[in-house]
Amino acid sequence: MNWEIIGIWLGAVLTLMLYSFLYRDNPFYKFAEHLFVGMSAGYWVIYNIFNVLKPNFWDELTGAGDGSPDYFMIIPGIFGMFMLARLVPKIAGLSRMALAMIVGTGAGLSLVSTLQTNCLSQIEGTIMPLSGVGTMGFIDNLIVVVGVVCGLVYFFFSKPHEGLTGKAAGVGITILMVAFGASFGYTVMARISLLIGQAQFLLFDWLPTMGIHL
Amino acid sequence: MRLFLPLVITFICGIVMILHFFIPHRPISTIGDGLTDWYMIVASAAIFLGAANLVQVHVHRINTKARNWKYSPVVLIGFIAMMATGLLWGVEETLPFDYMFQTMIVPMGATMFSLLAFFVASAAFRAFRASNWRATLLLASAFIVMLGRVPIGGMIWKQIPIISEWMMQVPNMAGQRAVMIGAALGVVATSLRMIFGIERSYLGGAD
Amino acid sequence: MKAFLPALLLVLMAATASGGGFVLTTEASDVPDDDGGRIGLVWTVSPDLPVPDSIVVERMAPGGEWEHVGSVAPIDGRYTDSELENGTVYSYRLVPWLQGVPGEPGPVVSASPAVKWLHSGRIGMLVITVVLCTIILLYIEAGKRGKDLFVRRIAGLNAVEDAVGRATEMGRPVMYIPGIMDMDDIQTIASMVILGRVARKAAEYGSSLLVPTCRSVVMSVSQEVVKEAYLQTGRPDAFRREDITYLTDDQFGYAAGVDGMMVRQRPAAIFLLGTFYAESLILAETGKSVGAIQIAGTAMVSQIPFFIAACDYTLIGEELYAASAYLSREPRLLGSLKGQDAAKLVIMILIVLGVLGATAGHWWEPAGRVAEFLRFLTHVE
Amino acid sequence: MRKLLEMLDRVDRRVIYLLMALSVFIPLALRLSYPIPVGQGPSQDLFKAIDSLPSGSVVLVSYDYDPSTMPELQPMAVALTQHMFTRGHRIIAMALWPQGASLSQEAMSAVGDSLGKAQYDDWVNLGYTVGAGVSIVRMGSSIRAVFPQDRDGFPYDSIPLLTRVQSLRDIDLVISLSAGDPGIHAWVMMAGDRFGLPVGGGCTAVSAPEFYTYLGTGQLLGLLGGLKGAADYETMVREGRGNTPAGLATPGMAAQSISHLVIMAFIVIGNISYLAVHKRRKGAPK
Repeated sequence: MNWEIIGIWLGAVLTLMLYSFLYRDNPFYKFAEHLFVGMSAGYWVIYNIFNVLKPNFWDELTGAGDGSPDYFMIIPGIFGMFMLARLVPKIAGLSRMALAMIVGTGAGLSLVSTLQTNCLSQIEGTIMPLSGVGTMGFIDNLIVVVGVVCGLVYFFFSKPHEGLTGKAAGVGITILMVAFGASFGYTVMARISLLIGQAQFLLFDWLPTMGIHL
Repeated sequence: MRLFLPLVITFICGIVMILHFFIPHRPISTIGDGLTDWYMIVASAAIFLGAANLVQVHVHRINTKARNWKYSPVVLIGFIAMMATGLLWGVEETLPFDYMFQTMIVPMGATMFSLLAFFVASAAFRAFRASNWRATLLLASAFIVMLGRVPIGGMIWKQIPIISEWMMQVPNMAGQRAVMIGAALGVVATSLRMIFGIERSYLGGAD
Repeated sequence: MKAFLPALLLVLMAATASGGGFVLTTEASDVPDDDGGRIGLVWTVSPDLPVPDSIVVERMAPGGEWEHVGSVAPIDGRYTDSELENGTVYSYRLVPWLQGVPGEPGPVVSASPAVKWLHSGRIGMLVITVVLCTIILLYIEAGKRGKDLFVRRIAGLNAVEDAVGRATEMGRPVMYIPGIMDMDDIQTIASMVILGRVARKAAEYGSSLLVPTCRSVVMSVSQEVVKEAYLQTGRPDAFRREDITYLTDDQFGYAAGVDGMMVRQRPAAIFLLGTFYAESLILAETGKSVGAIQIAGTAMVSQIPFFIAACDYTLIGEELYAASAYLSREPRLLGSLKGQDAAKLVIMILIVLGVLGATAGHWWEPAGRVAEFLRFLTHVE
Repeated sequence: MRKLLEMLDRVDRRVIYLLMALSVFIPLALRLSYPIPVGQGPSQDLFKAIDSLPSGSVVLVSYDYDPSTMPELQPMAVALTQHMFTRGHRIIAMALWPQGASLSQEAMSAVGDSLGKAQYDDWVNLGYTVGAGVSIVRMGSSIRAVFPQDRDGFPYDSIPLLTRVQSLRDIDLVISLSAGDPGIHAWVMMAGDRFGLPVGGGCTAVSAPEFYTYLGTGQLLGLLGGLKGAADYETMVREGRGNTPAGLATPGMAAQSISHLVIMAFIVIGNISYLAVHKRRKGAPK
């Protein structure tokens, strides 16, 4: 038995089953779709056990890692159990505790990190001179500065878009449209790349197993 | 009252993480580190919750003979097969778990994603309309970038890749940055509301 | 014999190098802005001598003898010693080893670890954080006290009611997709607020509401939110928990699942509000193909073009957050939105002042200093 | 003519799907290829950054993607690994996405074997961690706390490569190969801005545009955007090294060219037929 060829066929058949959705929704697609959902869930659980739960929780708690049990680990253990309490309707309310911890930690962390990375650093990067940078530099910097400021005006909600505010917001949305266009152009490429990847698999891995070499 | 304790937990965790950024001194540093250790474990419990839910949902579907219930065993079989091979033999290369990952999950995942190429084509034909001058602008800038990213663009006109890169680095960056700053303030405000217990929807039910 | 050669080599190393042995200079210093107990060592090595196998870091024990604290690859050029006593002076030297034989130690250096109460590179940010947070909290407080707060019209939001109404007329369900991220994601939270409003409308009109979720926690929260909405409209009997389902954490498994649901159940109105990635186009395109009115909103810039293309209304970026305030008319949310606007104004002023300063600084130096100061204020380490 | 346009307006989407498929399959099957000119740009910045690190540097590569975006990101992973190994760097791989843990193993062991690099001395695969940004912050004080063992269960302390690597401060460069979130955002925020590490990245073409803001401020020192970025990098790695095997991304670029043209044609035709039909409907009496 050649496991490699079986593997290629497995992959190719599943690929074609999923592509059949393009014709219309059908049992083959549904089969593959459901199989995919189940298998990926299984993968996640296994990796979670082996890569997170065992080393970071169980080994720490029992001291299997470095020999000294860390009894504080009981606390996240309990919170983890709280999280699972959702499965039992009677005590489902306990999961709020676990959720509160996750959300609180996440909120605190993202408040400072987002402010630093996506706000202050961006302001710092936008404070640039319009003089002494040459003609091209002047145009570039001017577009960036005007674009950022007017874009922010567009996202200003306390004032109706009239008069000067409206004009600035208009400039803002224009720059945003150019950015979205660039983003779209870039994205199209991403999507096609993925199809190319699968096409290569079918053409250069699968067809040769049937003796067809392109 | 049922929300009091969760709100206190949110507040403490949030404040600790903020202080952790500014104050490198103990005990903030040790508490912050401890909290991040715990976070990983509680967050991973959520994955189990997800899996348990999945099983629950599909068993329920089979029991009630809900629509399309015949596919639910497929989900369960896929799930159990991955679980069993992983638990029995481990996840190292060339073992059954890895084999199933490479030969089944990889192609299925890639195919699911590559369907996007077709949807993009369809959207290009049906949805991307130059209905006003702004949409036209969106399309024009998309065209330039699309051409600039492939070898054929440079073959048509040498300047296209350069213009395309300029578009990315100047107007695109300005637009992206405006959105980014605005969104960052949204994050700051929402985080604040959560930490101070003003925003409670994530605990289910406003008050 | 085997040990002889390397020993000879090391002797040669010591003899030929003008500045001593393999390690030319060493510097020890406190690791800045940490919780103390750490000393960083950096060194330079002789470019002329053969590279030894490793460099052993030695620290002087209280008794005066050298003890081994770690060994590193010679090329690394730095080492951090940790778990030290703050305020105590520690001395170090580096010894190159070649095939089990030590060479001539580098110079002896000393430093003492210190602890900081405040990270020195983050003071500017601390000031700005406090200012911005105070502004936002003050506005929220003002909102709570019932101050009337204006919010400009947001296109797309007025369509929510029509969309739900249309679904009812057609006898088809409404589908609400809260994105694929978890409950700790801000956009998901904003989405939950909007879900509450949509659920209320659905309850009023009596149309069924499907909420497929990608995260189990989001599922539970959605159930609570929708249940609450049905309770508030006085129709708790119409709430169907099984319509709010968890599909899978996997992005494309989820997209495939939702796609299937769309094709089979043919919703007449679809809301896509939250954090979306590549699945946005699949969802929006399939939604369009089943003829649903689609209202989308996300702060994920890369997905916005697709929503603009395939949906009837799109909330761009921050408009999603604003939507939750606008729809609920909840004073605290409105206040928060006002606070954000004020913060935005501060930022715009910072940028404009900075740019003017930097530009004028070319001719008039004090103006340049204003820009410098603003850059310093917004710079974080 | 108008009839034709109306027909086009109602054309079955499956026809469009078929044309799309042909525009990809045919150039691939015919093995069309165009030379890839590598200009100045974020790809080259990343290449230079890695090239200028002293030999023996420790680079952390985070595999923040899964099979669905492999066609774009796996070629980057392979080309980057080849480049880093030939420059004598050591690689620590990890993953913020569960499935990334298997993909990294595949890339590293294949390239490592062919270049004679040993696991645990020259590279190590730490595997997956949950918690994303929170975990990265923890790694800032201790990597061991997040990964007490590697993917295959070897204790952290027993791995030679990791003996001197305690926290992120001991890493010389971070590269995140990112298909979304968590990914480059988290690394720039936590590792880059918070701990001052240089961060580079490779991402799907979808997310590339927003990272230009980080490139503009220097928060990101280089970026490979999509298949084009991967092909650029492969070209640069191959330059001057004739014996390096052909990359995975380069052959796809011809198909990419053709299908881009087809998509543009779709947009143009779609708009013409829409305008024609739309105008007529507008004029028609109700």
